[in-house]
Amino acid sequence: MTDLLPLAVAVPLLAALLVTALPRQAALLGVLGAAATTLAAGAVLTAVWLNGALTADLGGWGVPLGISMRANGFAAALLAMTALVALATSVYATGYFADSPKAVHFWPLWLLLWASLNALLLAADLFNLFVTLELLGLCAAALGALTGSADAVKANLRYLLVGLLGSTTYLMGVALLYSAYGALDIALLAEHIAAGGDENNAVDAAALTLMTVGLALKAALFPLHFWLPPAHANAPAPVSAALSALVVKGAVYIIVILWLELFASVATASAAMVLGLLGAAGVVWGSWRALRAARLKLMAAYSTVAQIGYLFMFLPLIAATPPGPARDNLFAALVLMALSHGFAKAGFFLAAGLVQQQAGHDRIDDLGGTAQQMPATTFTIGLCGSALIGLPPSGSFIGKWLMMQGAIEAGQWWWIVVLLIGTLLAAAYTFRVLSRAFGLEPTPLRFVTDARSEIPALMLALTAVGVLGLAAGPLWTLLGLGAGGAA
Amino acid sequence: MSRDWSLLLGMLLALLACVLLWVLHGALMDQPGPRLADLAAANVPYSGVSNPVTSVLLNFRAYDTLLELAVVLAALLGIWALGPAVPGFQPSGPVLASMVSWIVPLLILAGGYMLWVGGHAPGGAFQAGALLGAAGVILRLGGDPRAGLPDETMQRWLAVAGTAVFTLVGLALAAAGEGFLTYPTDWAKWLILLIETAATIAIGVTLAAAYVGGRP
Amino acid sequence: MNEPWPLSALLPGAILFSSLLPGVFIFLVKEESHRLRTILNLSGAILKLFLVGFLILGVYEGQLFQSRLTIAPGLELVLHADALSVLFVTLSTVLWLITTVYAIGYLEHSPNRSRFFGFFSLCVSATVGIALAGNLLTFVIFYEILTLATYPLVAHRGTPDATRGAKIYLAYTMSGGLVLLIGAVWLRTLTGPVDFVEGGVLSGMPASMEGQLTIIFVLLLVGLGVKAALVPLHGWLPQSMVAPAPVSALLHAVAVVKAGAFGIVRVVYDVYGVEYAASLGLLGILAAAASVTIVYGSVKALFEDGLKKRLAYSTVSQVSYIALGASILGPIATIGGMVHLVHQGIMKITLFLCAGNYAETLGVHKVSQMDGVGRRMPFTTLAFTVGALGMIGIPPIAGFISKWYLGLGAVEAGQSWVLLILAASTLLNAAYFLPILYRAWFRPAPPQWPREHIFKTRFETMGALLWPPVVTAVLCLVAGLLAASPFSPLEWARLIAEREYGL
Amino acid sequence: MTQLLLLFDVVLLTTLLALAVAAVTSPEPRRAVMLFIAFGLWLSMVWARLRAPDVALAEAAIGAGLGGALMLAAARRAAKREAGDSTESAGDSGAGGPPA
Amino acid sequence: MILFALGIWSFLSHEALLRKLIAFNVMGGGVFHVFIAVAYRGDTAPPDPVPHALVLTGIVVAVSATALALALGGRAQDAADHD
Repeated sequence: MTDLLPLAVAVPLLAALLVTALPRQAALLGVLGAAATTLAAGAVLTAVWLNGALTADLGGWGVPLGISMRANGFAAALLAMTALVALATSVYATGYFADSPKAVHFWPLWLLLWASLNALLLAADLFNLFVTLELLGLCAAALGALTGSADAVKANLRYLLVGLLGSTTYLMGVALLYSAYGALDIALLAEHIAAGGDENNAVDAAALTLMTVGLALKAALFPLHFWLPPAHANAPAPVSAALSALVVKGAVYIIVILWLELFASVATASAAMVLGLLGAAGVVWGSWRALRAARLKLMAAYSTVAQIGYLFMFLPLIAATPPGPARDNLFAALVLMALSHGFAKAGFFLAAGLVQQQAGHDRIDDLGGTAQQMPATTFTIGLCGSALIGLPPSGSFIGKWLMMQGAIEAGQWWWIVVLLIGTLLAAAYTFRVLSRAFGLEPTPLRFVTDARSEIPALMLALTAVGVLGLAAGPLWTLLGLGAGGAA
Repeated sequence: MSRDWSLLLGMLLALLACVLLWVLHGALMDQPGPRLADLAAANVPYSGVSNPVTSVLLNFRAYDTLLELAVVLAALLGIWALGPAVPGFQPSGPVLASMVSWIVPLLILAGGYMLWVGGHAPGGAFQAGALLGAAGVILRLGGDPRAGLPDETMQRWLAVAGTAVFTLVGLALAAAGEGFLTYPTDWAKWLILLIETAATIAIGVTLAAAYVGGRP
Repeated sequence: MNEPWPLSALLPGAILFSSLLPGVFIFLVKEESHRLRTILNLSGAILKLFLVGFLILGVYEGQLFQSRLTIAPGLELVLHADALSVLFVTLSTVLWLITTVYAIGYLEHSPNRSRFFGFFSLCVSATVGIALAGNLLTFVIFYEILTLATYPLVAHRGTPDATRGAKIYLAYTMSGGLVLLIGAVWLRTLTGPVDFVEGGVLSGMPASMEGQLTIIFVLLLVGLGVKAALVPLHGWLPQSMVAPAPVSALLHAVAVVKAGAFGIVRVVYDVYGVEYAASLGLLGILAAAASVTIVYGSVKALFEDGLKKRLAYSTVSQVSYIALGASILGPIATIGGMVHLVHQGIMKITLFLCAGNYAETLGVHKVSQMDGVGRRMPFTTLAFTVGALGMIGIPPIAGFISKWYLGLGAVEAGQSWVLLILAASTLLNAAYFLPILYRAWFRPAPPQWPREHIFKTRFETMGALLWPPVVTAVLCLVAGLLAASPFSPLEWARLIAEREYGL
Repeated sequence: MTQLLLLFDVVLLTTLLALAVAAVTSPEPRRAVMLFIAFGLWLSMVWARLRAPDVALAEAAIGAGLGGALMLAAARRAAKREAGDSTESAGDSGAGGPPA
Repeated sequence: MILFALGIWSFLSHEALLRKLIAFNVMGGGVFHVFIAVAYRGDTAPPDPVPHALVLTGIVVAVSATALALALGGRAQDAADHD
């Protein structure tokens, strides 16, 4: 049973090695590897669903000497999201990179990226997290620069450097923790920190600050987001999808773990408030820039800055809510928002990539005819857009509903104002795109359809809007939370 | 960035350094406990190698090392993805050429020694791999545009060899019921040596190829 | 209680899906497949009509229809049919069928029909969802979906005007939706799930919460008032007249404005409870808003030359009768408000369909161009006359019944000032409708119409365009003449009032 | 004896810091890389002194050695490009990157 | 620590890629040095091997990242020249 966890990393890793060694069969082997990885992730999800959290001691040494992996509900949910998004992106990529010499380079890095994401989500060790972060950062930057254009290379070089700065800062925090507690395992450290009381306050605070700042840089928390839009907007579409939907979430995932688990006993509400306010600033600023963006993919990238901001706004609310169903609901809402954004943004980028390939550009103002020629893609953009806005029946609608509920209960009404502004701006930028589909251009008699590329995007959109919005209940079970009830 | 900003930033960061130094000093003074040192030392005899660092790297925390090999591979793949290599330098003069001809075998030999000695004394796969890589670098400086590397297919296979052997050993152990990367004590030494050998070759090839800097 | 009939849990969902599924399939239909699309459209509409027939009978007998779906712990999607839902469901279902027939004719050769009918069906599904919503969450969800589904219909023509109108429409309704959302979430944190229950659920709340409840009421009212076009939130409605005629007909007679008005009724009766709302002094706010809207809308209509714009302002005014009815404490006024929900719907759809006929057949868009249309298009103009007279409140047409009960209820509740409002509005109605009728029947026709289409039929225009308004006009007459017979809108409104007041 | 050792340590650390400052402040690329390599080697000496011979070896071979070699190559390429640019000679003779 | 701060300062205040990378490596050196210092337990007791292993891993990762960054920088230059 516990061998499942390393399997979820080993399978994409081996697949990556195989496509590296056999570049001629890259696409075929890549898709097979993607399917196998999805199966492995599905197995982990099922096991967590049936048995609760899993841990695996690698090497049989046990903590603190060895490394362990673990999968709780949170990790399993993100793992499953990663698998579905990555699978859809893989299928899409076979079409996107068909007849392109880039395919040979795309597949190994792509599978390696996937392996690093799985490793990150399943890691239970702070240093192990550092290695996965570095692997993730390297793969992401390399993939982002795949188009080879000067803009893309420059943006992704900056992304790589920022990521290195962030992860080194994070590592300094890890060093401090190791020097104080002599352990690297998250659960063990959390015990030590809780038991330490006030004794090591300075170390805890310094480590938390260093690690959070380092990760916030990678998570593009305002005002450390400057690198994200050019990097994500200039990458090839499948890569943008993964970068925005998955890679950024990796850093957010670690921050959430740090604040809600590792440093739960020492993280103060006022410190969480700072993060929340930065998140709120990110929501407003990101949405505003998205509205002003001239290009479709740039718009989507700024929207990621905004959507990440929402996730940070949950932290002060959770800190202000006493343990109980209300807090559980907030946590579940946080996960739900992260999942919906993952699906929706991936779908959006994939669709945007099709538009770009069809039109030869992605300037929003000139997309009228293209939007009408590609009804399925336009529909996908609409669905994803409504999930980004937070309209029902998307998962983010429930997330926003629960966030507002939590804000009212905690008496922190200002988050609602932010939510309002963010939602209206999101509606404005989404409909700025959609209104292009209703222009005066002549109705095309034949639509451009490419099922292999359009269906994955549509599936992701439907997951964000339909599945998560109407059947979010199992998520609570998966996260091991009691039914929220009338909170 | 303007000078003033740079100065301000410098002052702020100097402050940060002082704070961190104070924090670290406090942490080191407060708890001069053994941390993991004693635990690790106690388990080294069961790890299959006697060099404690190697036993941490390839046994206790082998998973980290596996991912680390993947990082090296990722860097190489990223470099390959950027296009073909820049052509090499002009063929070197006779002095350099003769130097190359004796220094390269020496480096390879030293690499092999480093690999073997890693089990019980300072050394190991990474250092050995680095020496192999260095041999490649010197070959290229000496005028060989390919830095002594084999053809593309072979390079690809060699580059993935380390990670592949590592992962396969891990999975085989899991399949045998031991658990992922859990070596039986009796076999540990040989399994580690196997992994290290593959890793050394992979690292050497990868580093040399990274130095060449482009798709073969 | 009685054993739940297995169908009882399925019927509300089935009614919803009877338009949703055809809608989804219509998106996939090729532009040229006229016949397939028509079959899908009509079969959905007719199937829905049958299902609603079952529902009417069942609810009349006091059966419980409910479908529940838990979307997250504590958040449930509830479809629930009570007497009030049935009133609105029936209205939308009948008018959907009629408008669909009309739209098939109206859009005969225009582009993007699959897209149009797809969203048209989604729009009706959302309306039915609003009608059947069993709690505030479900209501909010369908309310937002309605916003989404109508946007493409308003923007359908793709002209700069249409794009602009759609943008304004979206800005208003989106902001309104958010305000509604805040109110709904806030209310939920105070009370838990807000199920719609006849008689209200809040009357037991402690006195300390009254301040918050008042603020929430205002939030909900503003949110709903945007769609119900309460002044000063009505700005989108005249702008969205750029939409094709069937859309205007459906939006203004049924879907959007009625969704808002229906929501106000729901909040007053089934959330706050009319007595509790009165005790908090909330009804006064509503009455004031409704009265201002009634008079303002009528005055604006007087000065509009564009036929559809005049009708739009008339809608602004007339829909507020429903809110006015809800704001007066007493069963008779309630009956007046409820029955107007239906009556205004059938009258206004008649008027809009006729306006569409004039535009499509003769190219007439303005009141000033309508000289002599009565002789050119007698059936259409007859239908228009019935609708207009009904709006004014001439017996025996349906509109008279509404106004009669509203006035009676106001007197009964001791709020005679309402009579003044009614009188003023009736005079204004007459002032902006009678000149049109005079022009249409008694002025000579111009030598040439702005843009005339000659259809090769026996009648003045295409059958698909002619019969729908005629049918709805007949409905207006029947609803007025047979108001006392069972299952008439009036009798049904009486049933609702009885249940709401627990009589 | 201890005092001598302490003095040794202080000198070691001071030199290390001086090298680091020199490496990051030096504006001329090749000089900066040279200083960086020196810094890396010096750091490995410090680590050897701290009884970490494995790491010292790795830093010397990988960090300072290969890292330095990579950077030197880059610095040289940059210098060559600059020279090429300044003389306006037939563009970049070396780089043969394909169009994207 | 001082190395770490120096590295950050230099990283942020220099534009040129090469200098940024030197800064990054100096910064990394600072972090690694903290680990090594933590591992050091006097001249008599054997040092803690775990931080040593971590640093080894860190060094390799840092060099890989440096290599990729240099390659990206070179490619950016080439692309800029071609445009």
